[in-house]
Amino acid sequence: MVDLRYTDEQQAFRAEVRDWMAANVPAEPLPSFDGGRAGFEAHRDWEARLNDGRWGMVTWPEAYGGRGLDLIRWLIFEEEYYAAGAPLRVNQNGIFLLGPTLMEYGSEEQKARFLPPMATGEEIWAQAWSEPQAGSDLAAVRARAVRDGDSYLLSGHKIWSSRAVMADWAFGLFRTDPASERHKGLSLILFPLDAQGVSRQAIAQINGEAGFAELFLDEVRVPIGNRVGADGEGWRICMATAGFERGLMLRSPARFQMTARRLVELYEANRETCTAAQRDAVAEAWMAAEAYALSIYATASRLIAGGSIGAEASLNKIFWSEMDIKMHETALAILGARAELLPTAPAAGDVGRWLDGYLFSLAGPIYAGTNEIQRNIIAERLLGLPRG
Amino acid sequence: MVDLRYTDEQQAFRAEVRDWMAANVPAEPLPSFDGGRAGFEAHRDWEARLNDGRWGMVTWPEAYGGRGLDLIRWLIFEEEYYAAGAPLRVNQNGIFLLGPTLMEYGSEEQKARFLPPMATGEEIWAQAWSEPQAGSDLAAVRARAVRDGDSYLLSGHKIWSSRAVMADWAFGLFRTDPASERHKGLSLILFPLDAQGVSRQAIAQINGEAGFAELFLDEVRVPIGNRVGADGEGWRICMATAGFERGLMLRSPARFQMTARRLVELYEANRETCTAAQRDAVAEAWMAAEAYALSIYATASRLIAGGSIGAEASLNKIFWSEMDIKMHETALAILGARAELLPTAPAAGDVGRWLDGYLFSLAGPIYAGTNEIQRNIIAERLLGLPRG
Amino acid sequence: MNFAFSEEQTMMADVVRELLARECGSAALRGQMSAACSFDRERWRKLLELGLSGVLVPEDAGGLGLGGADFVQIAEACGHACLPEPLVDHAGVVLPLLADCEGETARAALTQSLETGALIALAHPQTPWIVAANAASAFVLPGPDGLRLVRSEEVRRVQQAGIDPLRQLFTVSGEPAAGALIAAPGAMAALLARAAERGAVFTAAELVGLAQACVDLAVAYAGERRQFGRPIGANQAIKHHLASAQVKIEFARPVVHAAAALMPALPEGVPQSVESRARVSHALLAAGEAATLAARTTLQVHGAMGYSWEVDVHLYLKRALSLTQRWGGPEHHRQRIAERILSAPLGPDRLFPQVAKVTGTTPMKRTA
Amino acid sequence: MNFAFSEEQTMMADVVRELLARECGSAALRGQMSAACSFDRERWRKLLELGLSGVLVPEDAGGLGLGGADFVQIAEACGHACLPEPLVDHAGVVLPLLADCEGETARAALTQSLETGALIALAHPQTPWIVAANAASAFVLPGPDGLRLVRSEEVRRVQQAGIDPLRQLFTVSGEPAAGALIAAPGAMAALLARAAERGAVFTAAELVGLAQACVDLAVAYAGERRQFGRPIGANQAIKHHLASAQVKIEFARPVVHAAAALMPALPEGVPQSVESRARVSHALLAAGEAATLAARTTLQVHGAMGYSWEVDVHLYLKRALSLTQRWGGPEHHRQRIAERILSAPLGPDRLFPQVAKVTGTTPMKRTA
Repeated sequence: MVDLRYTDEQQAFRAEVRDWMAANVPAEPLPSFDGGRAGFEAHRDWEARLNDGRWGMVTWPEAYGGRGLDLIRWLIFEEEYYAAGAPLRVNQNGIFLLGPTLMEYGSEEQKARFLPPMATGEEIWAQAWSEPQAGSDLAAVRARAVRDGDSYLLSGHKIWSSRAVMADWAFGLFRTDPASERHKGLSLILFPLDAQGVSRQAIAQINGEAGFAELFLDEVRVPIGNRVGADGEGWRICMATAGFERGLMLRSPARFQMTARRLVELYEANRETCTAAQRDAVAEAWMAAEAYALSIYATASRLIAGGSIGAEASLNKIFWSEMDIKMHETALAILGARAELLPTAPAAGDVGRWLDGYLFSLAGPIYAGTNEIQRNIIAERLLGLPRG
Repeated sequence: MVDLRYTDEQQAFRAEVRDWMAANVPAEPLPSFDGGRAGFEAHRDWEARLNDGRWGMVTWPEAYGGRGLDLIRWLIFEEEYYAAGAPLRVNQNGIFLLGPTLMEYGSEEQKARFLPPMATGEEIWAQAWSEPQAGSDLAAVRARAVRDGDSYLLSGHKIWSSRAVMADWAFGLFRTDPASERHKGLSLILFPLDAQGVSRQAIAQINGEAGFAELFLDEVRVPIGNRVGADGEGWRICMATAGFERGLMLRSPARFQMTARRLVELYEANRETCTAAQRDAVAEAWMAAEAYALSIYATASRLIAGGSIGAEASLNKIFWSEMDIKMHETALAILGARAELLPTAPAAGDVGRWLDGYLFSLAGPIYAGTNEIQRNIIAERLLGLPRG
Repeated sequence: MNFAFSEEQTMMADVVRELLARECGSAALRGQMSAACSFDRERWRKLLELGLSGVLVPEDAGGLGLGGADFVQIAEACGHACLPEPLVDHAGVVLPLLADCEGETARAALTQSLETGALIALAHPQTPWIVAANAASAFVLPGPDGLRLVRSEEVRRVQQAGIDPLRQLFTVSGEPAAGALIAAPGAMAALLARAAERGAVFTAAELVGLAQACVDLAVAYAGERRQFGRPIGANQAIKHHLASAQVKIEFARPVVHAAAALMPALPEGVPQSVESRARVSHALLAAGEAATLAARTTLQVHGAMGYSWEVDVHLYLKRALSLTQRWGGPEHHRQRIAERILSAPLGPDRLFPQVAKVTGTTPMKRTA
Repeated sequence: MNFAFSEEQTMMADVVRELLARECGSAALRGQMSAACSFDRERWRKLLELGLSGVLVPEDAGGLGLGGADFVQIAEACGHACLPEPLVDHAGVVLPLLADCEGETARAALTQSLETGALIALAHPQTPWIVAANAASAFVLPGPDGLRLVRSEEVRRVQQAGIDPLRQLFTVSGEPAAGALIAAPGAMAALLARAAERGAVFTAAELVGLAQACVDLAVAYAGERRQFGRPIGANQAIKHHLASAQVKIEFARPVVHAAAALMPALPEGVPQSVESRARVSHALLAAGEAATLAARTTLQVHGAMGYSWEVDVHLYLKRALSLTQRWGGPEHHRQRIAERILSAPLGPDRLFPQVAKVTGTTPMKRTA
């Protein structure tokens, strides 16, 4: 039964989050975690502080440092988190992607070994999906894990591994059956990034920061206990993980609602030079952020009622990635000639981080499966159109 | 050498056209030629009148009633034609498509037999390309022409034949080699629509008018002299004709420039209720019409200098069809609640024919090869991307 | 906080959907169209037998006393079926307005309509063309001395030929003193304003249903129609067009549902805050865009077939064109959005308007 | 009426294109980028050796005395190559402005620059960030007492860090009495207005060249990169994105060419009618949209590769971002279009502004 009022308990929870954030969020924004070691470690410290307050991931079970809360509380948490201007999550590959995957597919040993240091930020995670010849076509993975006694020897070449320049651990797909093809014979395996045989090469992004790395693996030895799920089950697990990534977790609506709010403030600050068309664009941005939030609330309610999320995650990914770009384009249009200035330019004034945000937004339609791939998924799996 | 000034001779030509149109264009718009016999015949009479003034097709050779003028003069003619509010051309399938095709590929006998009555409007032409299973995939044509002595016997089922409800003749693709497949073994054949064995079934369009017909051909006997070009050469000729259709001829820029002008007038008449966004949309419409005109002038100059038009025609088709829809959408948005009224509604006021024009514009991205097909052509033939 | 429909809510809509599938299919619509009749009394009777006209009427006025969240999926179903009859206006706007009026006249007309199924229509300034006014037994007409209820014999109806071949439109007027006064000028403004909120929300729902119907039509056609030796739906271009239309729909629907949830059973409860009004406007804008894109996409996917009268595509296209300009039209609603974002607090905790009343230990920096 | 370039016009641009292909390839740009130097004197010298700086300077001032139609394809070539040096500003705007000034000082500076290749830069109010001001030998600075020519030793340059890694931006100011006066306040306004027209047109040409370079990059990549066992360019989604970008380019280019043809050799000939100004604005708007779409499309086609620093895609993306806001930015030019359509005659015979003067036996109904 639709009832769009928060309960008293939910309101109290919101107040609790708000109080904690007010007391704990750093007054100055942290330096970027992809910009260098100092920023990376400052974000690790923030993860630890969040964990101390048991705010690391409110949906995680209490046993692993969470609070076992439902998705509505998670949304409320995120709203207060972003409204307070709290830092981005350096361990997002861990807490939002691998964490839920381990809880669903991992052994008890794996959960006990990996979840607590993930929660505290002691171990920061990178993902290692793509390879030079396996981007959109992820099933073309060639990196292999060769069984050697109780170990796997991992070899291959991974690319576009986010956070891998400074992270501690990575998870990735490896071919455990050398005779296999495409999505068969793949397994999900965890490996430490400081292991013998791993070399990392930073990849500078278009904003100049090394948000990605290439990983060259040469007979990296890991225990077979580092394989998540059964031998050959990697593809299925990976698809479920990608669902988390495209779906709810990685892009909570509050972040966009805050962007929309900043955009309105930018419009108001520049009202005299703004056109009616820009006002309309700002209104569109606000509507898009609201629509995204309402949609996620509806999905969360459905999931709480026992529903599941599948190809719908692709709808979300297309929507937020296109919205994010449009919001930033609108901001740059309002900034006019100042749009191209970096915040450090003396004439930059209040340009803020819009330019940076714009460049960041351009990755949206690309990563976690390009929007072209997402449209294929929607057409084939959700609408039932014939495969090409 | 770029020189965007008309010569004195070109200016004098413009004045001549303008004078003639002022003296001859009917004061009241003719009824639609797809709306019934009266409108059709009124348009036929207009074709005759044009021909009397030698304005039927100024680029045609003088021998066939034309003036042998170049494409710049053709553009000037079209500008004055549409500026004067002259009627649409009921014989467009003939004069713009088949006419040029006959001049390039037809025999002397065919030119002498078919061009003069085409020029006078005595014979109005329909096209008969598509079949129920051969729309975008035109090479899937099944209608056949079986050789019988000096005749062909035409049989098959054609659809979406524009003007065919009331026209006199039609041209279409037929399989002359029964063993052939796809685009091989096809020939372009002309046939009278009142011949024994032809039955026509009007197809109502979404505007209620019967602009199309289905044609059922049952052993329709035509002399083999009605085949244009060599046996099996139909596909190549048809592609050239389609180039005319998508390219310059069927959609001269003046028509859109007049639509843009009417749109500005509509905006001015409704200025008090119009928003700044609508003003921008009107400005976009005007720019699009200007861009289209400039592009056609550039193409015409290139053709005069000995160039040719190939896949570029597909660029034109996408541009004008999308522009045409946007212009009409803008008009409907300005009309607001009145947008849905037919001109006959007592409350319609000055809605004019915008609604009708909107419905008509929606056919643009579909006919003469859908815009999806055009994008394939641009990508593969112009840009050189690999075939799918 | 629960943004999922209950089984009862969905079941009620399912019953309507099934009835419409039986009674309002393509053949029925085409029969009706050739008879130039936009009101099928038999279908109307069957729909009202489900109790639909009273869904939003309070229990003490003889209705079911339910809210917008109970009606919104029904309105979607009407849009999906391209229903000619103005059920959404009648049950979603006019009867709630009558319930909202004080005095015996309005109540008596309401009771009679609930009992007999008599169609009552409203001449709202924001929606000048009245659907099927030739089938209405009475009209609610605004006038200088207030809102009047006028019997059909006492009005002038002028048909206004429109593009939607399934719906006949009219303007309706009456003598200044015709019929009976049901609201004084002061009350009238509020009544009409509330009617406009309801009208906008449920029209948005019709548009979302219509949009989904367009995608459904196109998916079915693209799976069947073959060109170049395979179904046209196997082409990425077709897939991506339809996926884009579906994205528009998916991010319009929850907005419509949230806006509908703002419309409670008690008529006086229809909220008038700038935030609530913006949600309603957002719903109508988003639904209108989704319907327009979906209708255009299904036409393109159908190709020449879609451009012909014999395929249903144009019925949806024309209905979308008609509905998007109702209740003030897009520019009016964009204006309301602008008012909201430039005057009321913004941020994630303002998604549901009642939040701010309860929380707020550290107030947001921005103040209204 | 001839809207085709002559062989000479195209040949001159071809020579520039070939030189840039040799001297301004990816490796050269990357070398320059890592040296944080946006002005390669050697490349500049080679470009000017072709005589480029004098193309638009009248013959009696030592130039070639050619017009915008002769320079426009050169500017396109600069955009296509992502040329860091501000050749288009220097030869397209600043030297013609100097030629346009009366008096000895301006003429001397012009002559010297034509001879030595010395870069002169203009601080135009519509383009606040000056490219490579650290390499300029003199500046044209507007001030309260008119336009002054100021030697580089006499100005304050403040670097303004910008997004384009190939171009260093500066603001430049001087003491009120620094340098020499080259135009009085009255003449200055007209000079700056003409400079803005030239700047907008040739920036539009750069943007069109840049847009085409983006499509070219994407086509090459999409033909090579394989996924799912075939080149990604075989996918309809990729094809249609690129086809759409090419359509934008094709209907921007002739507008830019027509606007360039309005810029004659004689400086005082730069037209200032509302119709000519609209053509210039149209050129900048259309080219900016084409460049933005093409840059975004090539990024998407390249996927993660395009998002990395090591591939050239981002250089074009950032240059497009920088260029589109120059010379007043899109909103300013949209305003000029609105002025034109609401004040001057419309219709097919107004495509080329001079037409109306000559024809008109039966005047168009509409009057300005």
